[in-house]
Amino acid sequence: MALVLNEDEVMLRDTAEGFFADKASVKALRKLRDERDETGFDRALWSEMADMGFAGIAIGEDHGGVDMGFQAAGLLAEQMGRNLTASPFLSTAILAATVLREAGSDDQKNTWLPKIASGETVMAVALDEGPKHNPAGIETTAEKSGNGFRLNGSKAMVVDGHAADQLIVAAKTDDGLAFFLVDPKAKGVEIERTIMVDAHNSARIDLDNVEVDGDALIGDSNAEAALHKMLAAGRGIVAAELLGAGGEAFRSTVEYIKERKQFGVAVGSFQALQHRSSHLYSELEIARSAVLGALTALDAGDPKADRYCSMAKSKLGDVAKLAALEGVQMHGGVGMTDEYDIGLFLKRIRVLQELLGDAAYHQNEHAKAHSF
Amino acid sequence: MALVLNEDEVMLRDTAEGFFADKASVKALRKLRDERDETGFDRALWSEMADMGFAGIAIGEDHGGVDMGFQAAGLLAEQMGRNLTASPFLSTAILAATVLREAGSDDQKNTWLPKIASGETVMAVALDEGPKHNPAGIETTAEKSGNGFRLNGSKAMVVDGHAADQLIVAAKTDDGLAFFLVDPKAKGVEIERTIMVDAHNSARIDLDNVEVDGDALIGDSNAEAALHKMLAAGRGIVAAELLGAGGEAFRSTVEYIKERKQFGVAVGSFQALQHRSSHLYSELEIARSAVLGALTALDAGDPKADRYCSMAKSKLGDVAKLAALEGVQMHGGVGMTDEYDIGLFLKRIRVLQELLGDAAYHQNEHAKAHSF
Amino acid sequence: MSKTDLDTFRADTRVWLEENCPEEMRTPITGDTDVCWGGRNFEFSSDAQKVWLERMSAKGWTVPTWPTEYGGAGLTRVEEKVLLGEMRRIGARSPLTSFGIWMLGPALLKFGNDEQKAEHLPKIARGEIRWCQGYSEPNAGSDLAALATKAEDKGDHWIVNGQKVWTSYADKADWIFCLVRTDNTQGKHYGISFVLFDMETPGVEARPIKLISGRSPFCETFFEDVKVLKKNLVGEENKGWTIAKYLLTHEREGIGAGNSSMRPLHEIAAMSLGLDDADRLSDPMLRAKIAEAEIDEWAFGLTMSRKLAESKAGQSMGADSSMLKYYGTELNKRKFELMMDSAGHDGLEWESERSKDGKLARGWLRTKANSIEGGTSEIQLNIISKHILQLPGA
Amino acid sequence: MSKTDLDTFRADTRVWLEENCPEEMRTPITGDTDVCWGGRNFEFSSDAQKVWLERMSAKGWTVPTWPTEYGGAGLTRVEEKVLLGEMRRIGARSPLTSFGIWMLGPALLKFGNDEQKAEHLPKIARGEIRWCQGYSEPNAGSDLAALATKAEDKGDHWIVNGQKVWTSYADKADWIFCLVRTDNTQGKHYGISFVLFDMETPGVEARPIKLISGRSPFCETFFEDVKVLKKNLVGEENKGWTIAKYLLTHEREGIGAGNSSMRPLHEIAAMSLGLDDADRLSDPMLRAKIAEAEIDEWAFGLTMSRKLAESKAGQSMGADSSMLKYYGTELNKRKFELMMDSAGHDGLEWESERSKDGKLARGWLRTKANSIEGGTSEIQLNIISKHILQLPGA
Repeated sequence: MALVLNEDEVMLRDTAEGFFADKASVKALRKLRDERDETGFDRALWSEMADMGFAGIAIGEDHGGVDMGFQAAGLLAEQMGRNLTASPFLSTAILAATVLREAGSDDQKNTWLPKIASGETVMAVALDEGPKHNPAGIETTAEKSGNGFRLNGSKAMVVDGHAADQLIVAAKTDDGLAFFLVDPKAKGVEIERTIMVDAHNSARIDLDNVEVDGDALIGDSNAEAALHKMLAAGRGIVAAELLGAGGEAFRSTVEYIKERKQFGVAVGSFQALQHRSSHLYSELEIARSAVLGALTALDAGDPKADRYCSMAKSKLGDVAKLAALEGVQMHGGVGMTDEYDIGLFLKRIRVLQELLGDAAYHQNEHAKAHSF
Repeated sequence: MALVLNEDEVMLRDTAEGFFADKASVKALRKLRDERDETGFDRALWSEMADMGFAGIAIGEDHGGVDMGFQAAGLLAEQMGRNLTASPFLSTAILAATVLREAGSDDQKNTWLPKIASGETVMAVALDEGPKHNPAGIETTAEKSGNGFRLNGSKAMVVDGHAADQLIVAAKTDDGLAFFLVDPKAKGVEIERTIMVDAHNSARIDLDNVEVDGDALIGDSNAEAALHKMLAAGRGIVAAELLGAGGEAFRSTVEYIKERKQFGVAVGSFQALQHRSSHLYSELEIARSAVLGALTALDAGDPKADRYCSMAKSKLGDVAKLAALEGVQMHGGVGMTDEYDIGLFLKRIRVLQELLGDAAYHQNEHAKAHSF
Repeated sequence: MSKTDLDTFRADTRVWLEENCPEEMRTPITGDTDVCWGGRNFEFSSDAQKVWLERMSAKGWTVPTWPTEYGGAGLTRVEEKVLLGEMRRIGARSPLTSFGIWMLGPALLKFGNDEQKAEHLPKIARGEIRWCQGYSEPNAGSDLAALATKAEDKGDHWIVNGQKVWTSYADKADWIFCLVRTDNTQGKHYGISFVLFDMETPGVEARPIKLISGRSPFCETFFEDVKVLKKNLVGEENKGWTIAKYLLTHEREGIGAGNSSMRPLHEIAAMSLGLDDADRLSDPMLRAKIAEAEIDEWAFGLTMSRKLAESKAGQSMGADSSMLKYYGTELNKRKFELMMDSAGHDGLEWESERSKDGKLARGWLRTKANSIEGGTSEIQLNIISKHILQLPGA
Repeated sequence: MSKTDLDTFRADTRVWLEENCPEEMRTPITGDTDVCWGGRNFEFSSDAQKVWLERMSAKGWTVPTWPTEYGGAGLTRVEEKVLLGEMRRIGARSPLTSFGIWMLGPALLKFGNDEQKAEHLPKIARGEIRWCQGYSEPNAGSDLAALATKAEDKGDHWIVNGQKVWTSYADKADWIFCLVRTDNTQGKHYGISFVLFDMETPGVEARPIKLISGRSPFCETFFEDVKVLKKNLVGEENKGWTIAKYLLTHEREGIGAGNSSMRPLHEIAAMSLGLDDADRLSDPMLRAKIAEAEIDEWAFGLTMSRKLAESKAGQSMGADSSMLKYYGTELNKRKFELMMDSAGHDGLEWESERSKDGKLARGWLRTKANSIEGGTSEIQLNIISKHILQLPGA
């Protein structure tokens, strides 16, 4: 397994590091938030990301992508995590692209994948419905209706749902779970943008007898395999983003306690904080391995990649949370102010923790997978 | 609720403190262990304890006891915990006495309670069967047979089982769970003393078609109420013993790190150890309240006393374990030697943790009791 | 007071409360606006809130144990407990919440002179003057005694210059009790004085700080040539640290007590997540953590009672207030983390009506300050190490 | 080596192992007696064990990467990996385990002179001489450089006096590599020398220490006027601290790796506790903790591989060996706590046949030393704070 980055990957990481720090930093997120930006991310930036190949990172070259794989995508996500970058990378370049790539018909791939890779089309995948991630509990239905289907149900936590040009909706058919392309402007689709604690995009979507054509069905009326691939990729990438956000919360906290003085000395010279910092450093190193291990397995087609991505999501949920909590506590009073960035990391990590299953969810999945 | 000791209780505690430190200290346990004492405790000491009123602490005055209640019994157990005292206090004065007092017929009470209070009879209650505490899963059966019953089953973790003059066996009857007085020398009773990690008594008991008279049945053939009272009392008292053992592990560790020097200074001057010690101090204070709260509720006949004793056992299992683990780690290398006492506390606490349900068991019970 | 007298007191109290507590004041508090803080500019959210304050302060029951001459009712602790119990019985809200009652009052009763007590205590009791606390400074947070706000001696008054931070509700307060440095020639604990002044004094400015919760309960407060009369010195000049320590201990106890009146965690979780076929919370991992936290909450509650009972029984609480503050705030943070886990996606909304404008999320963020304000958790652990465990060099 | 060459090597290795590894040496190790430690007085537990050692050492495969002149096979790291992989494939036991291979060998290869290498390395490779390590002293535990065992210069030799503790298997070892103080006039890190001597030298005495596990793998070792020839000095006089540090780093990596070959925790738990109606471990709380620990184990295993790969790729591991040691030992302790939880009453037996004389309990107790030996967890955290995070005053 390639747990050490190769030259291409190092180069990509370095490029991404400069790019996001420069163009999509925490400051950019603050601006979007404070100006109550309608889209919730910068579309011009997304075009630029597409030009850099980021939007097509997980799309084949025959469809206009650069096909560098999920390990590479994770490197981008990590940098986005460090900068709290708002972009439709997860929703569009990872989740939607994976569903289409895995389950789409040739026509669908030819139509949509190039548009994703070019940054032209933003997509959102509507999966979860209740307060917690639960892909096994989807109740939205797709009934046959003429040549097409009629969709009914309510979706929650749809990342970029209000900003998407095209929706992908997961719904139950008679044959199993399937994905449908849905025009957000179609009759019966009601989209409510939900302003979230982390100032990143999310929406609730109601589907009230929404009629779609037969070719809105992505591939087959049982897309379990594509669902699992999408979940694995999504979890691995969110884990990578958590690694970035947790790592940056930690880095900035260590920097802060080296400077901040109390009782005449740097707070970072207190051994109790040193030990907690060193423990957290260790956890973050372990967490980094989990992300690398999961994403390389995914790229290698390892049959256990699903499991590893789930485990990585679990580990990263816990570790990034610890980094956020310790970060806020070690910042002391100023950590409570909106002026300092650490609070934004606390908030973003809380959302990423929840997204596609929290640590507890994935621990439970681990146990179930091992029959205990 | 009486969370502060009254004068009688303070006096009892002070008496017990001197008594156990003097007569039944860790040194005494070492002697029993190293000499491979057959009984596993000092019968003469038990007589003395009876003379002090300890054996009859939970027995009514009309049966020769001093009837001071479980709060008082907890004060004794705490001191025994501090000294790792080996005695049949739990098995006989708490578990057996409670079963008899709660469920026994007048005859049975008149026969046995005075013998317990006087220290004449040592009893053991055979309850659990599998590797974990599970009073709901008892499979030992008591079938009607002539005027009496026929017992079949296997018991594990019977405290003082090999040293008891009389056994009390929990078994299923057609009407529910019941307790039976069984002569350890009866035909079909096979007792194996199990030498335990903590050098305290335990045994496995096999019952192979053991015939007992009708009057061996303690009270009724459904003794659920007595079972619950016994479990509550046992858990509360074991929690108190854990408080003593954990508290002493902590006290001696703090003493050690004040003296032990590394890098030219006392180890206890390192802030990281100070914070961990202070955290543990806080946990032990919280734990003390749990024990006090549970045992006073039991004495007051509070209908939630069962719950509180279960919660206290949970809390004390976790806290005493933390005290043991931190104690061993802070002792460093010498903590690994048999010469130092901290290892004995680690071992004893591990056994007490398991006895009558570990923290996880009682957390689960808490959840079940609150329908979640 | 004999048991019979107490029974009479209980019966009388019950009748009085039934007759005088408005119905609206018997419903649970749903937000900040339901809390009556009093003060010159306070806007009552309802007539009932106003009436309730007037009736209770007329009885002396906003500060039941204070002497009657200072607006209290001179109740014993036992009677106070009966009163609070009877209020709880009917779900009566607290008529008045304030730093005056909670902090300044006890300090004045202990350290103030007769004139100061007569002037300030009754107004606190009646909710006429709202107080804030001027303690922390940008470079004196956990190390409070490093404070630098300077008071220059001008004969019958001082001229105060400097800056405070984390002054709770300074923008809404009428007066401030404030630590200033009147001598800097000796060790940092000497030379601090405890003074009182009106927030409308020229040169005082309070600027709210925007927090991660989006709210602004705290201010940065600036003093520029603020004139403070010497009659407003509490206790001795240069020895204000004694009063500060006394109040910090008070504050710690209060913060540790936290949100005790909320719905049990497991109910919140069950409502959000539902139960599985075995009637267990459908998230088995969360279930374990909630059970653990609830047991800790129970034991912590008992510990609060026990320490209170011990201190009534004449045993000084001393550094154990640090233990309560440490444990209580950390537990409260844990509890809110579990509530956020339980609420899942729903708990992450920030501005929707559905989420009452992010009530849970903002509450969650608010708890992060618990273990920082009033002395960080680390400071509490230092105090335990030093004063209770007596570890070397602590 | 090209891929084809490597394939050939793999094929040859597979054939050789099939032909030469005795059947008995392909079964899992069940206890201490199955481990071949070698040495003058070692008693082989079976003929197969002896034959296996002879065959492997003749190939140079007890120390595959060492040069052939010193008893190794001169394999590359990649070839070694192939060899170990092929051994794992058939479940072949390690032919020889020793501190000589693990610790002294690498130190001699790096710091020893030609004569020392020629004398000692082949005997280590063949399992002829068993080594022990003389590092810690009663007053030099975590603060190893405070060691006081004194070596007095007598021209061509030293006279050594002092005491070591925690010398693993000193009572069974033939030779010792030992830190002694040859100069105490300067800082504590200077003046330490790394010397070798025979445990049968007059004046050496090793007394086993009885542990809480009931076992005695460690000794107190006393030196009274022990004569040590100067040709047995490794590296430079007074500069042994460099070698000591090098070896500590080695040791840390080894201890962190721990018990990787054991049965998964959840299987142990399921065997002991059974599953409920929903096919979940019947203890739901324990289930949560086991899942968490297993995920951590997986991620820790990856981290070991990653750090190894990074160091092969030329990135120095540096202080990260402290991170691995810290995390690995703490994780291993957690794992054994969970095994004890799983085993319940059964795991508490100490002397019964049923429990294989308390195998689990003794193993559990043994793990408590993991985070103490080779530098405590606290020391590792200090190292991370200082060398990686570069926190002030660390």
